[in-house]
Amino acid sequence: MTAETIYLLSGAGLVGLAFWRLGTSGDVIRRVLALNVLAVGIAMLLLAAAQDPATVDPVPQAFLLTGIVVLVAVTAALLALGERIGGDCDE
Amino acid sequence: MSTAFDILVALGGLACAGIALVAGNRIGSVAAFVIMGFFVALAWVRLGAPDVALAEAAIGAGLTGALLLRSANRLGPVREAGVPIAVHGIAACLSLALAGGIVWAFATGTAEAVYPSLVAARVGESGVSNPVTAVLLNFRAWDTLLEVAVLVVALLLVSGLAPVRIAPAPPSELVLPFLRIVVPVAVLLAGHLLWKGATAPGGAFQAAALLTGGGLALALCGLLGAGRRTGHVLVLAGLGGLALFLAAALGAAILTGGLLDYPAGSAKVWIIAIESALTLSIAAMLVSLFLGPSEGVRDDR
Amino acid sequence: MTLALDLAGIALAAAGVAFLLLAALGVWRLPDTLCRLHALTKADTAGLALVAAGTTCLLPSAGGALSLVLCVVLVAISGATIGHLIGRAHQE
Amino acid sequence: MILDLLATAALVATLAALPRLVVGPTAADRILAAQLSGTGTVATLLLLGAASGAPALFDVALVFAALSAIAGLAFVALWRRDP
Repeated sequence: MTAETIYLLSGAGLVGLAFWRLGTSGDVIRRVLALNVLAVGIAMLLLAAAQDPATVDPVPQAFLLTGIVVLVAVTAALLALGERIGGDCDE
Repeated sequence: MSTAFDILVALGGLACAGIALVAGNRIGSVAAFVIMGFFVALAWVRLGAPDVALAEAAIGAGLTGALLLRSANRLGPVREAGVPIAVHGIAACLSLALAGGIVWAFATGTAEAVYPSLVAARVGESGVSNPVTAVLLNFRAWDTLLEVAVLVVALLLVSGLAPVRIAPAPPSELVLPFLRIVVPVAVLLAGHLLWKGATAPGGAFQAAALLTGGGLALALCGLLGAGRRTGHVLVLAGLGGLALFLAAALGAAILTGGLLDYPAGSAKVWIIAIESALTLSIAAMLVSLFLGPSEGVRDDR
Repeated sequence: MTLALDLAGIALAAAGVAFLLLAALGVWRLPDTLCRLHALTKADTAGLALVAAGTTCLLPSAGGALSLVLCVVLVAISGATIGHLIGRAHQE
Repeated sequence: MILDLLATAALVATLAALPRLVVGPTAADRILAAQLSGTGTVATLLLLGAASGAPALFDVALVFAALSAIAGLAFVALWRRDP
């Protein structure tokens, strides 16, 4: 089993886990956590797909760097919104 | 041997994600998320992406965890409406199908890797030798410009929502020696990463994430962001970075005729200048996203 | 000379990893929070210092040693401070 | 080879924090677990860096070392037992 396959499976697992929680939880912080886990899973899929021992593919890495900073901004905005509405999405 | 290492990292990441999403305890869930960041950074290192690992290390271990703790403290314990078991079952089946589909698509898909050769052919003209920095600040500098714009939008949104500013407990006297060592070292390291980013893993985002960590340490000890002026300075620094990036784009357009198409020969100077401004401005924006708006903007709720 | 240095490096790193495992065992098995804090702050810092010393012996040049020393100093001071703060928060 | 083995052992020490994270019982225990795996990760990165000869990994370890205190600081500064 190569590193590529291991991280591919694990990335898919993280995406699945995040979607299950997004579908079943009404708690703001859990949803934001699920969104973060989803982003990590997708990043892992991208990097595992670009994995090649001979060359380094800089384009997905640059995407992920941008993605990390945007994600943290979105997380901060969502949490500020969540604090404003008081923690329960289903009300 | 290294296969065992990879499997342990992957399992650790999955286990932490599971704990973070299922734990009924707020602190446990946030701590699991922080630990997941450690495993994920190790995974990035194993996948040959130390640039991403640097940013993940700084953001995942520092800012996101602190943000989640802040909100967890304000929102109180987990409040779940109690979803029927059938919904859980359906969601689990759909998620499993999705994960299986992803594995199938990635395992059977055959795509030619087009970017590595293209980037390798042109990286000499970009002014820097780290291909990731070349992509971020030369080939796809547009994306980076828009990303800074996204940060500004998030900052405006948070200011508009006017959450309560953080009020950390007064620090104990033991914290000061700690801060006197850690914060200057963080600033030095940020400079080191910024300068190194042209030739080796590192760059503006990583440096900014590290500076943010230093800023958070100060803020959490009650030494930053207490007054109205700090908030204004941080927001202005954030906006200033975007303004400078735009000015550089327009200046390059006047000189060469293409937006963000740097003059031949001096590309490195442009990139380093833009990166330095970006480092300060991204760090300032991330710290103010954590702190909330400055006193003058806040209304009483 | 190089061989002796390599052997010393591997021995130091192995001792450090053993300390880390002991710290993990302590955090896992000890009965209450303050005991666990005690196991964590000491064994952890000692383990990392030994690992860094071992790694320094294995480096091809002395240039990288500075970042290793800095690593140990940072972890030692944050471990001590956070240990103190968590202990105090727990006592209150 | 032996360095790979040591790195894996350090990773096991990192993973060993997880049971404490699940069991708790207090919030301080959980933050402690995060602190333990932070140090374990730094050690793992150092050993990986020595094994692969990539100095960039030492930088990643340094960033973790510099910021390992943030989660603990945030917990101590922001957490109130009964808000």
